[in-house]
Amino acid sequence: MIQLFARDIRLAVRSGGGFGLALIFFLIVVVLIPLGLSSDQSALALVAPGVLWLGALLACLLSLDRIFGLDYEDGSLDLLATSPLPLEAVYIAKAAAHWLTTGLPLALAAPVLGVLLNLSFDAGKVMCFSLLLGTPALSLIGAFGATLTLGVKRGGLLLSLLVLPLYVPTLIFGARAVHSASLGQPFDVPLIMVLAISLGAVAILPFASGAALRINLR
Amino acid sequence: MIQLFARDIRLAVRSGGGFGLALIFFLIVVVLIPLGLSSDQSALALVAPGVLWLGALLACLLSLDRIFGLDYEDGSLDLLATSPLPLEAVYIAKAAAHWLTTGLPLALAAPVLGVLLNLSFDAGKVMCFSLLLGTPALSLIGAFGATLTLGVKRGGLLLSLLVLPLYVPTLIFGARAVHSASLGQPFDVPLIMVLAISLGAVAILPFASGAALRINLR
Amino acid sequence: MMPDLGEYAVEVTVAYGVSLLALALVCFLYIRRSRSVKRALTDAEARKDA
Amino acid sequence: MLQVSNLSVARGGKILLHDVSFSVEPGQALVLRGANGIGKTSLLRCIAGLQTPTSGKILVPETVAYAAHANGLKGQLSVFENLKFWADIYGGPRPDVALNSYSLENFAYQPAANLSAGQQRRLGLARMLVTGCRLWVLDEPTVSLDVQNVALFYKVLKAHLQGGGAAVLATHIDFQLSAESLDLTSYIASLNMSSSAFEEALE
Amino acid sequence: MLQVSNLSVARGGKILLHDVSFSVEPGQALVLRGANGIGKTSLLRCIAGLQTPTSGKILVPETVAYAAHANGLKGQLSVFENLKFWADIYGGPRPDVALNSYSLENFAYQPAANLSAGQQRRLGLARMLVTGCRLWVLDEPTVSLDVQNVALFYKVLKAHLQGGGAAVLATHIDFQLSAESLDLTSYIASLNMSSSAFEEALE
Amino acid sequence: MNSTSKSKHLWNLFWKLANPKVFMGWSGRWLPWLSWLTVLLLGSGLIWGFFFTPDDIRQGSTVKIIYLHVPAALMAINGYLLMFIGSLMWLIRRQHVSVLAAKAAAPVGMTMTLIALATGAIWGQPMWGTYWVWDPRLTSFLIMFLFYAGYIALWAAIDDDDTAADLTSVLALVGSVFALLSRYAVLFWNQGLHQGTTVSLTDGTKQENISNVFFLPLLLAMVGFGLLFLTLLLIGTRTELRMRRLKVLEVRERMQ
Ligand code: HEM
Ligand SMILES: Nc1ncnc2c1ncn2[C@@H]1O[C@H](COP(=O)(O)OP(=O)(O)OP(=O)(O)O)[C@@H](O)[C@H]1O
Ligand SMILES: Nc1ncnc2c1ncn2[C@@H]1O[C@H](COP(=O)(O)OP(=O)(O)OP(=O)(O)O)[C@@H](O)[C@H]1O
Ligand SMILES: [Mg+2]
Ligand SMILES: [Mg+2]
Repeated sequence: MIQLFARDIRLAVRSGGGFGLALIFFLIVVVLIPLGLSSDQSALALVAPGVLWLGALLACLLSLDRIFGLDYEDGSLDLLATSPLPLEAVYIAKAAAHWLTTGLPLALAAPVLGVLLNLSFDAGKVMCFSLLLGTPALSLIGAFGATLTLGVKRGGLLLSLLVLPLYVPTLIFGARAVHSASLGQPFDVPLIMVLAISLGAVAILPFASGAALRINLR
Repeated sequence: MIQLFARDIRLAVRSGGGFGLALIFFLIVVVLIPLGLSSDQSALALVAPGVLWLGALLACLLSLDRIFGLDYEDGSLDLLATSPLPLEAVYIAKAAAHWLTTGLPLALAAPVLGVLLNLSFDAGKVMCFSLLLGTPALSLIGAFGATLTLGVKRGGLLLSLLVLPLYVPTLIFGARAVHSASLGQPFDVPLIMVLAISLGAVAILPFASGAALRINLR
Repeated sequence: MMPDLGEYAVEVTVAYGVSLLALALVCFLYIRRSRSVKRALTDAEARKDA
Repeated sequence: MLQVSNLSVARGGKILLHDVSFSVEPGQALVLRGANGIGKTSLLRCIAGLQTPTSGKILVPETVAYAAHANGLKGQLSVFENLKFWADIYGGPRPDVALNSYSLENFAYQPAANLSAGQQRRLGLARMLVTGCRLWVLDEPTVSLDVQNVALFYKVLKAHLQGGGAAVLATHIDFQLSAESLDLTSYIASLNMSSSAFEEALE
Repeated sequence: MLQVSNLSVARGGKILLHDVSFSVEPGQALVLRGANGIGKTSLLRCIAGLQTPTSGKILVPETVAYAAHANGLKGQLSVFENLKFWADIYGGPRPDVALNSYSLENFAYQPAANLSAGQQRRLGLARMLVTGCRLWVLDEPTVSLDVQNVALFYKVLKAHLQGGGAAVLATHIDFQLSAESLDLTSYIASLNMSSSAFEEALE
Repeated sequence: MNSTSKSKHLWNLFWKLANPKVFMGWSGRWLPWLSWLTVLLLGSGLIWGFFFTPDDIRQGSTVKIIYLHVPAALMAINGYLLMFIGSLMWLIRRQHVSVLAAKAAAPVGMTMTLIALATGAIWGQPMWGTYWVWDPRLTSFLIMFLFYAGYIALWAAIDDDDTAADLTSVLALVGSVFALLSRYAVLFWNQGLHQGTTVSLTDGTKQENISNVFFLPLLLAMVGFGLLFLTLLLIGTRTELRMRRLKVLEVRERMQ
């Protein structure tokens, strides 16, 4: 499992899809959204938490189909399935590698990007914290969606369609936590909910994904 | 060329990535944005033009790597390159198929989705019009980006990174046209700019893409 | 015949129109597909038995 | 080591092979033969545990090493890294011996994407050696190999058998190793067998 | 029909083959031979126009039909649709003859993804027939084919040659058709040849 | 027959229907009756509602929209529930009829969702002054629409029938968990404008704040929508079953 995790990280780094890419995409989205908006500055701080969370979510989305797709196409997923590693462990290793290469860098970069959107430093800290708690759920849910659409070649759009509705609760609670923090209100309840979703995802999704993988390889 | 266009459309429909998918993705983004924002309704109309354009852009983005990636991987791009069809024609056929399956449905659906974001019906019409003029540019630029990242397996993130900056002018003018319309101001200049970008893309990008394809296949 | 719908006549009729249209459409699609599949199946069974 | 009894194999809802039985003892290799599309790959996938047979039983060791039509290589990883990864996953021996057996030493630090078709195939076969598994399941192992490398493959396979291993393989070429062969033609399922009672029930 | 003179072929910045010359006349087939990794695929790609040789000249008809290691099929399209597409692109004959020659009629309306490895290969070869091209460039055409289908391939190839066509092919198997063969071993480039003047200039 | 043995009888019938042959026979027998009953009840409910009910004091004639809006909303939720149950039964007992029923239910459910959304939006303009507000109930309906769309799209995207059945079922299960979660998240996110629940179906009697003149046609319309749903469900499931059989025959034909 550790080896698979290490291999996936190495592959991500080698093919230039490592830590930087998601970050830069995140940056671009964060820059583009105000451009698309009217030039009203006061509205910016108001929309900042949502925009940052949405940016993180979309950056996550774009790399989801790599998680299993590559291995499925070149046949190594078949080989992994015949190896002593259970498919649940494969799922966890891959979701963890995905999180490390996208979720974590995003969470660490968010406070800095928050500054671009007039977010206060304190709210930025909460942003970082909420992303740290929430991005594991994003990776886990996303990897689950990826197991469902394995057989669909380059089903990026279908994958997003399946995954985005599942992202709704995480997004709502995460953005709400930051929003409350930026207004100086208590933000512990939404933050705990985000954590709960992540924990719930860790508890349930490996089994669902293992089953889906097995079905797809059949 | 017509055959290639027809084949691509047929493939898109067969693999369930036909006309509906981009549309629903578009809908999801439109739903997610208010969810991510605070529950403040008044900010919504303000951000609507930008959000709709951004949603269209992302829906486009997510299907870009299918344009050439699938053909590259299964070897049919090699075969197309040895066929009598020039690679420029391949590019045009594929970009056109992409536009028909994503850009066009998005443009037609935008006024309806605008309602969800408190956009007036008149502004919705301009939205539709600006997308009709702008999405060809999105497909052409995106397909060009796809030729550049051919060799990168599932390089969705890298592709978006290359393409997003190129999308910025279209996005700005498109969103500006709708924004002006929603304020009752004249919107012909930005609309003409969008059209100009599309025409420019048709004129220049086939050659650039043909060259990029040739380099990648070498 | 038509009841007096007052100032909201448009809304109410549009609501009924849209809904009945949607229902009719889904019924039509289900019945049409049912018919075509049924016919294809009887043909196939006949060919098999022949 | 491997015991297959009364196996029925289906693919895409259609039964292909019916009532196949055979067994392979340590030190033995079994060559599966049959025309294209007869169901060799499907049968091997059943043995590898990637597919469930519609009926019958398969007795296999807990882990088997399976080499499919595709090699399952990572182009961005070097030849050595590819092998090392599988060695780690299976807890098998280090890759050096495997590299040497297929004379891939010179390519050890090249990315696998830069190999030619035959070299990639050799790497795919070398993977078998690092799994440490005793039962090998090989689907057309010699595809794209030149004469010398086919000989190399025979040598490796012989050593594996002599060490108490066993192998099932599907191939279309003349197999020049003393091995039993099983022609699947006699097991072709008749057309009106359907894989699910459900589909029959509607008549 | 095909004339290759003093060709040097490089791959990944390394010259593989040096000073290769041969020619193929209508009615002839040429079999390229050589160990794995010698550069057969690279040479064929040069002939097909997918790669530029580092030096030397190639004279070919305007369009050639190329069959690579990969078949280039669309799994979601039916066998017939796959062939029809290529027929349209090349303006070649209708797919029926091609289907019959490789006895694929029964699969005509199945999605290509549902074919076995050998069946897919046959479809890849049938594509040659719908291109209407006179020069065929084939990279290991018989991979995964069983004996009968190899015979089918010979038959098709013979008919093509008798009709005034020509073919260049790379293969590792014993080729049972009367055809000239060219062993590439004698053309292996020595190591200190570099593929670009730029790299030379740095010494 | 006393009530326990009657319910036992129904229970047995329910499980027997999982056999495709029994299902085809049973549904074929009841379908004509069901269709006519649907036309009758739905027609009379809607006609009653549209032509023969008084206007509300505050809402004017727009109250007539309720006869479409509420039944459609109800059926949208029931459709989702049915999809969930069908998927679950397939995963546990691998009965094709149940998963095919789930497959057939989805497009109807999605249409119902769409009708609820459309009538609600049209109603919103006169009542709230806007077609759309991000009210929790409205939002969760929109999200439910997305779940339907995802489920249908996944069915469409996978070629092999049994694989598609398995994967869509897994999606339906996991999706339901997240749908519930979304509902709570949305409630947390925003307090809304929408009407609270006033019609309770559990006891089937009228509640205080809705009067008889509105309630009876509404009840009729709700039953009508339910029957329509059932009719389409049966038609759809029968089609899917026949489709499976047809595919087998076609494969066989090609092989000969
Ligand atoms: C697009 C917007 C709307 C959606 C998605 C929607 C959704 C729903 C749903 C799901 C129900 C069933 C709830 C239940 O049975 O507990 C319902 C009931 C109802 N809705 Fe809406 N609604 C929308 C707009 C409106 C508007 C604008 C009005 C009128 C002002 C309205 C009035 C009602 C009423 C009166 C009920 C019946 C409540 C009851 O008695 O149970 N809705 N709606
Ligand atoms: N993308 C690449 N980058 C660098 N080197 C490569 C690349 N592809 C192939 N090579 C090298 O070029 C050489 C020739 O490869 P080529 O595919 O032409 O061989 P081949 O004769 O077709 O072999 P085979 O019989 O195995 O198919 C090989 O030694 C290989 O290592
Ligand atoms: N995904 C699929 N769906 C439906 N049918 C399939 C699928 N894959 C293969 N088949 C069919 O199953 C049969 C057996 O395929 P299989 O790959 O097992 O054959 P094989 O004996 O390995 O042939 P080959 O020698 O060509 O590799 C073939 O007739 C093929 O048409
Ligand atoms: Mg096979
Ligand atoms: Mg080669």
